[in-house]
Amino acid sequence: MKWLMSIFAALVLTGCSSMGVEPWERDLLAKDSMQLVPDYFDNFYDEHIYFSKEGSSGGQGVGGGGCGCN
Amino acid sequence: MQLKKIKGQMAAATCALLQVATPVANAAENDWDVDTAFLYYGEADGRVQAAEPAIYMGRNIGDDDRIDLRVVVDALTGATPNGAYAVNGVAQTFTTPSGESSYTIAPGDTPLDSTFRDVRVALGADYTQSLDRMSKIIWGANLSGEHDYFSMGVSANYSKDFNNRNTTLSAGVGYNNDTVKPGGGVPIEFAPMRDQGASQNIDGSSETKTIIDFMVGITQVIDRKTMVQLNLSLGTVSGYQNDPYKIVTVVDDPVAGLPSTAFLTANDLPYVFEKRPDSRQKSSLFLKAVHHLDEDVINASYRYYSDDWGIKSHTLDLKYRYELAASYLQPHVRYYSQSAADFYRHNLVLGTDINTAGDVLVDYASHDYRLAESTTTTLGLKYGIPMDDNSEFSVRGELITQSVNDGAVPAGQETPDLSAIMLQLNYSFVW
Amino acid sequence: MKKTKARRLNLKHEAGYWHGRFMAMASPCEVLMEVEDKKLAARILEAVMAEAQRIEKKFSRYRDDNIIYQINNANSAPVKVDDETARLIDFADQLTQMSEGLFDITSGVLRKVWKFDGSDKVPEASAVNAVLDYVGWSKVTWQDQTLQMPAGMEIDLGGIGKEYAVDRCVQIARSLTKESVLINFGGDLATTGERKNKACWSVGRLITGKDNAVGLFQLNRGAIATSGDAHRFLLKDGVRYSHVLNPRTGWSVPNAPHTVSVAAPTCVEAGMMSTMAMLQGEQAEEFLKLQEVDFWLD
Amino acid sequence: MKLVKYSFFLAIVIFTKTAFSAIEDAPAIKLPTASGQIDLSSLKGKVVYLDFWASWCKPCKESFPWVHQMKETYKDQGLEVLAINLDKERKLANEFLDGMDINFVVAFDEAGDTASEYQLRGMPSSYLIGRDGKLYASHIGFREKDKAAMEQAIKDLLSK
Repeated sequence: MKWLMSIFAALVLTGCSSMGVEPWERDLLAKDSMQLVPDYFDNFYDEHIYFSKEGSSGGQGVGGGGCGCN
Repeated sequence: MQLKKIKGQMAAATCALLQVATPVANAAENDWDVDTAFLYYGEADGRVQAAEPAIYMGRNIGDDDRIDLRVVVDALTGATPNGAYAVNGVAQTFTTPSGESSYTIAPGDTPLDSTFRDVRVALGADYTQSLDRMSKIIWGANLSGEHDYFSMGVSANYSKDFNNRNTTLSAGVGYNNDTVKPGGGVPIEFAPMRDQGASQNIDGSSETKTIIDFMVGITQVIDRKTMVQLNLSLGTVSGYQNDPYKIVTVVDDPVAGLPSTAFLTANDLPYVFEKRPDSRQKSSLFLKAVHHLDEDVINASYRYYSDDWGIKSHTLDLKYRYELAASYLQPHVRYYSQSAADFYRHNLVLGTDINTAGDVLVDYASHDYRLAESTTTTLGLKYGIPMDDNSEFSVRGELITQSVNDGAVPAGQETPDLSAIMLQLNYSFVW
Repeated sequence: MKKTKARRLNLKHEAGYWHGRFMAMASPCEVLMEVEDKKLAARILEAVMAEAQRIEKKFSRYRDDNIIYQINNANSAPVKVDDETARLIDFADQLTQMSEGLFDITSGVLRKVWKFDGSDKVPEASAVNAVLDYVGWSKVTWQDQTLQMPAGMEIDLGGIGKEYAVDRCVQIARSLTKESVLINFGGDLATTGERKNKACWSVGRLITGKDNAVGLFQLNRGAIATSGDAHRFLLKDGVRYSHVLNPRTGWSVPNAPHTVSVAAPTCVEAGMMSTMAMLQGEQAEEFLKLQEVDFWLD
Repeated sequence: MKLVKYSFFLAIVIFTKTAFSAIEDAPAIKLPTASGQIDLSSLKGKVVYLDFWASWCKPCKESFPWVHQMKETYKDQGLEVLAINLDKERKLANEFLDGMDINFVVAFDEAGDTASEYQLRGMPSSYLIGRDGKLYASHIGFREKDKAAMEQAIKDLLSK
């Protein structure tokens, strides 16, 4: 876990401020299809199904609610 | 009075009167975004079938705040593996969770418990509270209930934008409290399943567990067409984590792997209820990138997961949105592979893992296929038609194949592959 | 505490368009919208309704909470008015000039002596003259958006209000849709633009008191307004006194047409043109011909 | 150079909230419009409300009726509105404007050069330029709750 933390810190500290676009260049980023989760229920159902069929889950965010799924 | 032509003067005067602005669409339009969906999930060979209608509604409140609500109903039927494995030449008989009846599995078939049937209702609400132009907190709450399981949780997620909104840092915490109330009571860990009608090895009627999650994340705009996200999550689960319906087969001879005939008294069956640790530490690293090509969009993610049960997994997910003239096609590929939990056991061997008095000599054991080494492959295709009035209709089909690597087990006792389909209909609109 | 429930819109789908109705300015109001989407139609109807009600509230002389009440009860004190009111008064001022005093927003007080109830109660000349002291735009000081009027005088923008409301609503509808919308407030109507496939809005011309439409307009653009009311008159000694009053004399305009309808680019122009025609009495037709407008008269 | 730019914005942020005084000359603007060209210097003597917008930006759309209203209300006192479109394709801007009732000039800056000159930090962004051609205030975003203050700033600058 520690190595993950240090990679993360490094990514946050370096480089980020030199990347990116100007505020008026967000035309493509503003599209629905360019959102991190473009399809709310596709993502929701996937998470739900794989949560009940696989040994690992999570990663995308916090919260969500458990189930006694089989 | 002389009649005179006033048409021109009148037109000019009218023009001065009417040139006024029309302050129409005043405030931000606070309409509801609505997303309705229906999922059919069906596993082959008579296993789980699920129908899941769902509705989501979200709207802005004032300038910057927002509320999102979600209701999902989940109706399940079918059969699910009970933890024992198929054996050639021997029929196996099990007692249902209630202890009142039994079912017999033919030789060579995988033991499935078909008594489960459930309806689950889940409610979720998020409130986005903007703190200033660059930062916000999303407060979340969720509640779900089914006849033997109840879950409630709250979460908070803070995020802040930096450098012209090109970087977003976020941190979140979630707390969940789950209660399981198995039909027939909570089976005693490692206690044998008993014959139908005999008094079952039950201790109490419910158990709970709590889950605490932490997450930090960064989202970075790389260029006009690319955005990446990196999340780091830590989770702690403590409390009851067994699957109360799952058992482990006890054998006399690991080479043959047949259910023991020498195990304990006449009323005991050669299966014991599983036992897992009561704590689990999980961590994961999640990476996502969205990239806009000339027209199309690629959405790719990778997750690395590891926990102190010994499970490590890799998940790759790739969606390609292929734009057609007025609609789109979106193929989807997902690949998942995990290693087995340390305590995943094909069986417990009498004399080595468990003695004739019924004392189990290992700390934990489970034969739940979800804790085995496995891979899951998903292939899917979605077709969507966005419409002018901000509504969209889409249909999605996915084919899921899961195969378990049992390691060296006697022939015929392998966990069968699981294949399932997902069919999803979606209609979203502004209301 | 009174809680208002969400208003239910009277909105129906008819042959190729949405038809909304409501009451405002003491008139049945209609909005015909050649749009597909019901939600859009509802939005247009709601916006039009809101604007009609706003104008009615702001300029009605029957209320005691608006600018008209303030002006009429200022008791000779100067009243500074807002921009919109000022534009309407400016407009009325220009009409008065154009008509050489025949059009006058201060003429409303004559109603104190003239009651057009179909009877023979024609007022005495002395009574008319007494009221006439309180009529006349020239007695009003109007500058810098400020109006000062001798006590006892009143202004009434009702003669412009409905047409003004129609044109404002046309502007609002245009900002919400490119498709054609017809706004009809009690017979004063206007369209936002041409319909699809060069179709016209068919508009029946109803005369009050008669059941059937006496004419059918094919309106593809612009506006039509009607002045006159066949019901409002007095009859004495065989002489018919129309409800059109000459503010200079205080007397009913003789031989005024029953109704005049005029077509024009905007409803305000159409309405003012028909009002002016009425004020010309028997010369109404001649006046309208001179203006080179389409009109219908009877 | 960087320091100069920074102080420029710092000053603007402060002055939006306090008394008006000029910061510096508004950067020059020469851009095509639907019917020709607009040069900011030709508007000297008027108070100019400069509005940067794009078709994909939701709050920009919400701001249009308000901007329209401001122009209508204050044009007699000398307010001019110049809306600079920052879409990469003019077609998108035209589709957006189609059927809209606007009473101000729209100029097109596909390359975003004026946006960089004005150092935009968000969308929409608006600037107030005085009759003397100097920059007096700026504002990022468009929210219901900002309307009153923005209108006050326009009024103050008009009466200055």
